[in-house]
Amino acid sequence: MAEVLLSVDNISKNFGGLIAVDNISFNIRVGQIKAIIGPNGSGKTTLFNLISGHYQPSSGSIYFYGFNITKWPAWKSASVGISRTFQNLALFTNMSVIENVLMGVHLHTKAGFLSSIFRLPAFFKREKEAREIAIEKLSLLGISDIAEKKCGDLPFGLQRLVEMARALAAEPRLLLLDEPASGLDIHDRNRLCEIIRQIRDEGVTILMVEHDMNITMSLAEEVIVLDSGKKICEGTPKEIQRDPEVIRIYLGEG
Amino acid sequence: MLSIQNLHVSYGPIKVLKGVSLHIDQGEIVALIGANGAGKTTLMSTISGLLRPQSGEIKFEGQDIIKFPPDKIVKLGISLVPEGRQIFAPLTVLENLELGAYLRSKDKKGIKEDLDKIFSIFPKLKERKNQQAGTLSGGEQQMLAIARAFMARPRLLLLDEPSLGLAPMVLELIMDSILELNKEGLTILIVEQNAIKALEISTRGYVLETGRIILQGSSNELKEDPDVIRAYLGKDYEEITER
Amino acid sequence: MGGGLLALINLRREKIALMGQILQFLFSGLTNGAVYAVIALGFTIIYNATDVINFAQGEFVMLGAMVMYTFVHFLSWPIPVAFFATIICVSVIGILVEFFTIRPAKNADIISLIIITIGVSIFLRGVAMMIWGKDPVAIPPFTGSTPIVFMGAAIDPQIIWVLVITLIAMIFTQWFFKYTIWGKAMRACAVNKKAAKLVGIKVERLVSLSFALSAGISAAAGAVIAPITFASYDMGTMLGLKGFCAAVLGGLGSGVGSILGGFILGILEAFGAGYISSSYKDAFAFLILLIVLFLKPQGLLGQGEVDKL
Amino acid sequence: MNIHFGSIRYQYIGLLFFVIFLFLIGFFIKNDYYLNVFVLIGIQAIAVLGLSLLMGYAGQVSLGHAAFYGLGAYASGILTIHYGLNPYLAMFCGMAISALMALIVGLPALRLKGHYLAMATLGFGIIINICFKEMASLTGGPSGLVGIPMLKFLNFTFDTSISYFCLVWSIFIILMVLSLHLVNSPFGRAFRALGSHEAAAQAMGVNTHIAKLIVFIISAVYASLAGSLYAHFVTFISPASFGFICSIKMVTMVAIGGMGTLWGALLGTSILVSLPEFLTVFSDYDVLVYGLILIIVMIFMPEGIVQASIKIFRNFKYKETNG
Repeated sequence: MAEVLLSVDNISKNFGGLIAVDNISFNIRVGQIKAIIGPNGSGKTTLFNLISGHYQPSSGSIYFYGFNITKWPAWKSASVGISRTFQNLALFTNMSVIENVLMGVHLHTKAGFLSSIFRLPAFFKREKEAREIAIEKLSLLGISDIAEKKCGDLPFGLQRLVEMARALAAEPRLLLLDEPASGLDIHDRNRLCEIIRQIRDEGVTILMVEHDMNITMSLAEEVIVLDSGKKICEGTPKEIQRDPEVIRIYLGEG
Repeated sequence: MLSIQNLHVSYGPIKVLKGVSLHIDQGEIVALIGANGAGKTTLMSTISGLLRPQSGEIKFEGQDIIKFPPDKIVKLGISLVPEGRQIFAPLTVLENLELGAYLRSKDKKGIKEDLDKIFSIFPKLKERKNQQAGTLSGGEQQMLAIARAFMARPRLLLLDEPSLGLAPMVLELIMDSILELNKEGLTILIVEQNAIKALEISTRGYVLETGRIILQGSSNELKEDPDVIRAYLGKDYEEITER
Repeated sequence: MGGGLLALINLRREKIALMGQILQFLFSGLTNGAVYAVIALGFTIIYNATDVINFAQGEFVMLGAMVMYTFVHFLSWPIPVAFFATIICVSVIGILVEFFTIRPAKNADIISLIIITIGVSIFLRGVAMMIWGKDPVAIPPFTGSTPIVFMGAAIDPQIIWVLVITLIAMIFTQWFFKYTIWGKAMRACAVNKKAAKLVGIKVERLVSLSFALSAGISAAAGAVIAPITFASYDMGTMLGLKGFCAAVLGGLGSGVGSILGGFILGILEAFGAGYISSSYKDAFAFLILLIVLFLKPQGLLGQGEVDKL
Repeated sequence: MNIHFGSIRYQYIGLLFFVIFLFLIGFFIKNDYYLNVFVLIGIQAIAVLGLSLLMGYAGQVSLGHAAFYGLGAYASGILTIHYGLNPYLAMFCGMAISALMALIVGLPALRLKGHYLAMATLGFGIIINICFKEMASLTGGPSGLVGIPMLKFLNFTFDTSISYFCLVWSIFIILMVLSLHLVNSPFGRAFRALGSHEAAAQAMGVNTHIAKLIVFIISAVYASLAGSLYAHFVTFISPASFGFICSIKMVTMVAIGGMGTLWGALLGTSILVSLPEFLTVFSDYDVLVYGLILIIVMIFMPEGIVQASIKIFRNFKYKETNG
């Protein structure tokens, strides 16, 4: 069995009095695609925000490659290879597509401040490299033709892909996808599945939240089911489809 | 009662609805199902006057309401229970209900009657009428949202995702109360991701996908439709994964 | 033995003097604090209805003082009549300001809106300078100027008026927001504009009303403080900033918070000026604010918000 | 790739035209009064350039930037008058002090958001201004500091309007080039990203707190430099020039010109500094008209004059090609 990449240990998060995530534990192994499902408001996105460091858990710990990253801010988690997309899209709308993706490359371009403002040769070299990486990621998603468009002007589906390219440009080891298929039509959804598989094959571990059962069940090797902040089941898609609790709460009977 | 013809709505450059047509008759419960991002909430917001469509027409009892502001639409008798409930959390339950009747706040007697009616349908709200609405449980907040819309004395009630974040037991309760309101003569359009529940209580249904109605029919027909089953009812995954 | 008694009497005198001094500072702090509190309340009302920080709030206070001066001095109206007429006048100005500057800028972002209100404040100050000139004017106190001696402190009767009118303004706003449908609707708007529209509230009309209310109570503050401080076209700037300071100190958006913020600010400022240094009086107010914000970024009673992702 | 480097090439071309424009002004305007207005525009534009980086790019409001402007001016004034320091050294001390002050204030303040940040910076600005007024033994109190020496280079004194004009605008051009480079670099992208969506910027590995702090310090240093230049130009400074109103004016210059474009900072400054000169025809009504102009510009061009003109130009072109 592959090495454990991320280990979530008994984390909880409450906002005021509301418990959004309640004592959840699970592991993700290297190279896996894992999905989290559950009704709206069951704490999926909060869980994502805890892992990516945008929220700090009220209790519990998170380990990445065995390192305790529980208290790390988001930028630090990003710097060790945890990259993410956002449910409601969080593109830099005033920037062009390529600039957005370049922000993803940001982590790996050790740009010097002085070489940047004085435009030393090192700056041009780094910019060129960064652009090559960015273009490569855009091509991977088949959207290199819109590189110079302004992000805010793109249709929703394309914005999703740009956001994914941006996350990929950070060369993540763990990619968190928050509802990657929402807003995409059937055609785009099929492509999305291919892309996600391709990313996994390149060695990126993926944790995703997805409502489209079709996608979830066909992509994920393991599924976690949440309800009101609690983990109610974890297993292969087949296992969870047979789980009586899951059927009762989520899938519905009959 | 309500008829929508060829409705187009965009957010900036992004087209969300691309020619939606549907109609609702007096006394019906109509379900609108579809995945996240299909445009269901946009449709609801457009009917209730929060959004302006690019083109198309919306007629309520023969009257063109497309240019009406939200308050006028409420006055005509269409009330929306928005997605995510959107109750006034720091206000008390009673204040929320009073604001539901904002447009007829002079009609003290009528409000009193409606409050009694609401409290008989949702006794929980009576118990908590002086509590801050934000302290209610998810299910109670959903009841409050429905009750608040009811206080405007609508004839057409639009429900956007009433199942959102509710436990199954509570959902059952909410659905029962929706049926009860329908029996009192209220016409209802319900938008749901939880297609099973929506098709269970409704008479007819539409399937919305990426801004277009791709399917319509009686709820019973839709429940049997293979595409609907595959995409929305969450059954027979095994078949799909093994294919 | 006689010497001992004398020492005792002296000690007592000193004590009374000290008591008197403390009371003097306290009253001066309460007076300023009351005015800050009312201005902060004005800020809060508009902020809740529109998310705009109205930098022209201080000018409403100034207009209150100046219009009052006009009614009392030029038209010789009796003080109660002049006082209410002032409130109505400035409320109408508030509505006009909203109608001509805030409403047309519907799609502007917060910075643009702030600059618009700054423009309004410059404009109103300019108008006031044209009408009333640059020199400070005096308004007679409401009920004579014989100081009331209270436990060794001499209190200007106008101070009592300031406190009474502040109290009335607070009770009025509390009543308005708690018990009238308009007030409830305004609170609903502050919580969730979309839901407010959905129950049929005409949000624009309520925004107008919020400007009227806010301008009205600020004008009351201006009219009642003017006999103590004199009135001039530029008196609004510092008062407005202090009011803003109090509103943020208490936690933006919280009515009770702004009243609390106002009084805390006024009293600490008075004691700071009295015991440390009067020339740094204005600096104290802002220093207190910085310390509070750095320790509690949402103000004293403000609600912490979670970033939605 | 061409387009990207091309876009900064356009900026260089713009800059070139601007330099030519400055040469023309230097050559043809012989009236010292008008030249002085241009000098003041240049000085103010340096400060506003920094604020534009902070507000227009990183999205952080500062309503207390006059404090840094004043710190520069007073550092220059006090160190040269009371301690006989070399003006250039004094200027650098001023920038160092401002940077340090920005660090101390920014560290807690930049954790605040929106109106709270605005209020904290506003408070800071007012406190510093009161210090200028009250620390009379150093600053000369409300009546100010007189007799600040003019700048000298070897044996040449910058005592004529035209010489100071050249000095100030050369500094501006250098800073403009550096700033353009900055905003078109990974750092500039990071600033813009954080201004656009803070959480997403963090997810891209940007330490947003440090990034905000860096821009805040840069903008403080710009303002301080401008303040020093101002002090050595007018040779007399008083607290009134560095008060709340001055901070507000700087913010207004950024917004009127247009957020998110450095040219906007230049344009906004030019308009608002020269406006009072044009408004003298209104004599006593000038303040009033000034207020009205602010309101009208912000209502009709909330995105600033630069963006609005681009939009109008595009529409015009569009009509031309279609009609």
